[in-house]
Order: sequence, then structure tokens, then C-alpha cells
Amino acid sequence: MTVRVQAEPFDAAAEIAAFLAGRRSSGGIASFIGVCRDEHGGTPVSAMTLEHYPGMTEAEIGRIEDEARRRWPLHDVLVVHRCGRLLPGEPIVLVLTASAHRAAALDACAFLIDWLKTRAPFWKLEETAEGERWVDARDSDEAAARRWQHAAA
Amino acid sequence: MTVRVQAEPFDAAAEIAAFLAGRRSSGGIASFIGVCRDEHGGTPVSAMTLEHYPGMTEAEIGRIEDEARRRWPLHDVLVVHRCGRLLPGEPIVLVLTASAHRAAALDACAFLIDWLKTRAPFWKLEETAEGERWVDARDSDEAAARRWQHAAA
Amino acid sequence: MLKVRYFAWLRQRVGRAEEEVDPPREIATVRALAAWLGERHPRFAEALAEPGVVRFAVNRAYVAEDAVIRPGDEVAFFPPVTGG
Amino acid sequence: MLKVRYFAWLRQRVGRAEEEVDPPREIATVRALAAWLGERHPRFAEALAEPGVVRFAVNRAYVAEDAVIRPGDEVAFFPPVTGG
Repeated sequence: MTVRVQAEPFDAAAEIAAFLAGRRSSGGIASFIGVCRDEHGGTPVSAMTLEHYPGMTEAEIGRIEDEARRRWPLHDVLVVHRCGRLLPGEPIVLVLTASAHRAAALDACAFLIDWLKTRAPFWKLEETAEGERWVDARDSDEAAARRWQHAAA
Repeated sequence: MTVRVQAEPFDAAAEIAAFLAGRRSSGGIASFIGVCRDEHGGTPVSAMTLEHYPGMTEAEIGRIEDEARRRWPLHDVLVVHRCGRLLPGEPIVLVLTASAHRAAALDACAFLIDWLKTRAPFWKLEETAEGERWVDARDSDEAAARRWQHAAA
Repeated sequence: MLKVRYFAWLRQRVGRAEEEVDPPREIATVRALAAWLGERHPRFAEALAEPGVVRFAVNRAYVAEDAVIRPGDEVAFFPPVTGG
Repeated sequence: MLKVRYFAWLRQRVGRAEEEVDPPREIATVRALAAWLGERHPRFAEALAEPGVVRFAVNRAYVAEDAVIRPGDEVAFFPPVTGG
């Protein structure tokens, strides 16, 4: 099982330790950890709730992972994503890739988080002193995902 | 101190745990871990010795880090690199970057390892059943480093 | 019968997370279903009128507006995603 | 006096990791020093003859072949790096 969506906090470093254990033929391991920030656009954020679409989320991340494996020779992939309520400093998402060489690991990691940001059905609701607000999708995320459309493996 | 060259093995996951601790304003943490592989070009590798140029190594990695900080708004950078004798499965290098957003963290991490591969004065000597052999520099590493020459921040 | 689901602020606007609906036979596409649902939920109709604000999924996979719907399908409407 | 250092297989070819040398005054650049050292170490001269095989550093920073050297400098010769 390489995709996990969970309400419980996770320890990103412990996930990386487990992913590395016994790995002797993967020369490159890349990771991205997205962390809940304590501010957004200058406004302090005290907590965040991640709503998602159970069932579709796992299926969609699975499709994104399949696409990454089709493009790069990956030994392993792990995606862990929180749902529910998070506090600043808690990891939201972890993407881990392993390949024989670094380029495939790094590119696949960037691809996975770019696609996940624009395709996985999650929505962030921030808690601020002025109340709750839904985070707007960013055009820059769409642009980041689009750059992979014509990228060769 | 954000650059360390050491003969002692290091625990990449523990370094990442320490790097993450208390971080509440960095939304994106990217890492690359280079691992000593148990084969190279089809030949089993039983161990590897990393020779380096003490003094120049740290200075050169420092210059690479300065360049990365000039190009991207980084909150923090850590580079740990082994020297001496390593066994398959042991981490050779860890590059860690933290930024407010993911693109800067991911791009800076890829830049740092690409430049480190072509500029930091390390040389790999592999131990195989046929004896010792120096690893050849790869043209693909030079190409990977060159792609950053014209890249905007 | 169809199961319809709403997420995030679209869910809040509609006032419910999901509903079972039984539209007339001529409601054969996601676009037609959305328009039909908009008659019941005016604030959903408002969101639909803005281009690019509502995304569509049938049976937990993204589809275009002209995707055909069949009895028993789960149809979801939601704003652009913001995870990761 | 200059301190000269060799690394990796270049060190093995020369047969030493470092040496103190005192070249004549007209040896004013890294290129000239390398040629002068090649006379003492034939296998170093062989490596120098191959284009792109030897890299140069003065006082622990990369330099081009025409970099000027001064008494007290530390000059290093090494093959393309293979770390990371």
C-alpha cells in the first residue's frame, strides 16, 4: 500500500526511515513534505481542516502514481496525506520516491506533488482570528502541473 | 552550520526530524538522499571510499549553497556528505531545503545536488570482486548542472 | 436514482453533503443534472454560472460536463482542489 | 615555494598526495606549473595531455589554466569530481 490518507498525525521522518530501511539498490531517494503553515497571505492561521472525498482521493492519487511510474523507472513510491484538523507545524503531505539514479527520483517527486495539488480532491479550510475561510486554488499550481504535460520521461 | 562533511555514518531520517522540528512557517521541505548502491553498471559493489579535498569541499559546498540562497527564498538549507569508506545502503549525501512554498524548496534541492555532483571535490573509489576502480564522471551530470545556467529563480 | 455529493464551500452553499435524487429520463449528462439541481439549490446555480468554479466527478473519477450519467451513478460537484 | 596536491587516480599516478615545490620564476600560471610538474611525473604529463581530464584549484577554489600562481599558494590537480 503506497497511498495513505489518514486523520491521524504522521511522523514524516519516521516514514522516511522506514522507506530507507534495507534499500541498497536505490541510489536516489527524493522527498517532499508539505507542512501546515502558521500564516497565509499575512494572516495568522491557528488551524486548518482538510476535507476530502474518501474513495476518490485514494483512487486519484493511485492514478497519479501510475502515471509517475509510467514516466520514470521508480523502485518505490509512498504518498501519505492528512485529512481532518491540523495544527501549524504538522505535516500535511509526504511524497517519497526511490530510483536507481537521482534525476528520476527528483523529477517524479516534483511531478507527484504538482499533480496531487491540482487533481487530488482535498479542500483546505483555514481558521483565523476573523473566522474560517476556504483556501483558493492558485493559478501557479495549475501552471506547475501543466509543465509536465509535454515533459518527456 | 549548514554544511557537514563527515567520516561517520549519518542517520538521514534523524537529520530530517531535527530539520523539521519547530518549523511552522516553512510550507515546503524537500530532500534528496543519495545512497551507496550495491551495484554499478551491472557489477556488484561491496564498498566505496569517498576521497575528498578537506577545506575546499566545505568551501565549495558553501559557495553552491550561497548561489541557491541567491536564487530562491530559502528559510534553511542542510547538506551532509560522507567521506571515507561506506557500505551499500549507507547514505552518501543528504540535501535538505525549506521554503514558504514548494517550488522553491524542490527546485533548490535539485539545483544543490546537481551542482554538488559536478563541483564538490569528491571522488568515488568502488570495491568490486575484480578489485578497486575509480568511478568515472558522467556527462549526464554535467548536462544536469548546465540546465541551471539559464534558469531564472 | 442517483447519489449526488457536494464538497467544501459548494457543500456549504447547497446546505447538504449528499442527496439521493431521481431526475427525469431526459437528464442524461452531468451538465443537465447540474442545471436540474440548480433549480432546487439557487446558490449552487450561482456557482455553476461562474466559469471554471465547479469540477465534476462520476463514480469517483473526473469527467467533463458532457459525460453521460446512468442510474446508480455517484455524481460529485466540488470547487477546484487545494490539497498537498 | 608552493604546495601541490593531487587527488584520486591522479594522486595514484603521481605516486604522492602532496609535495612542496620551488619552481623557477618564469613558472607563473597553473598551466606552466602543470607542464613543469609533468617533467618530473611522466604519468601526470600523460593525464594533462588528455583534454578535460585534469581540473585545477588554487587555494581551494576552482581556477582556469591561465590563473596566476604566487609563492605560498596551494595548487591542486584532480580528475572530474564524482561525489553526491
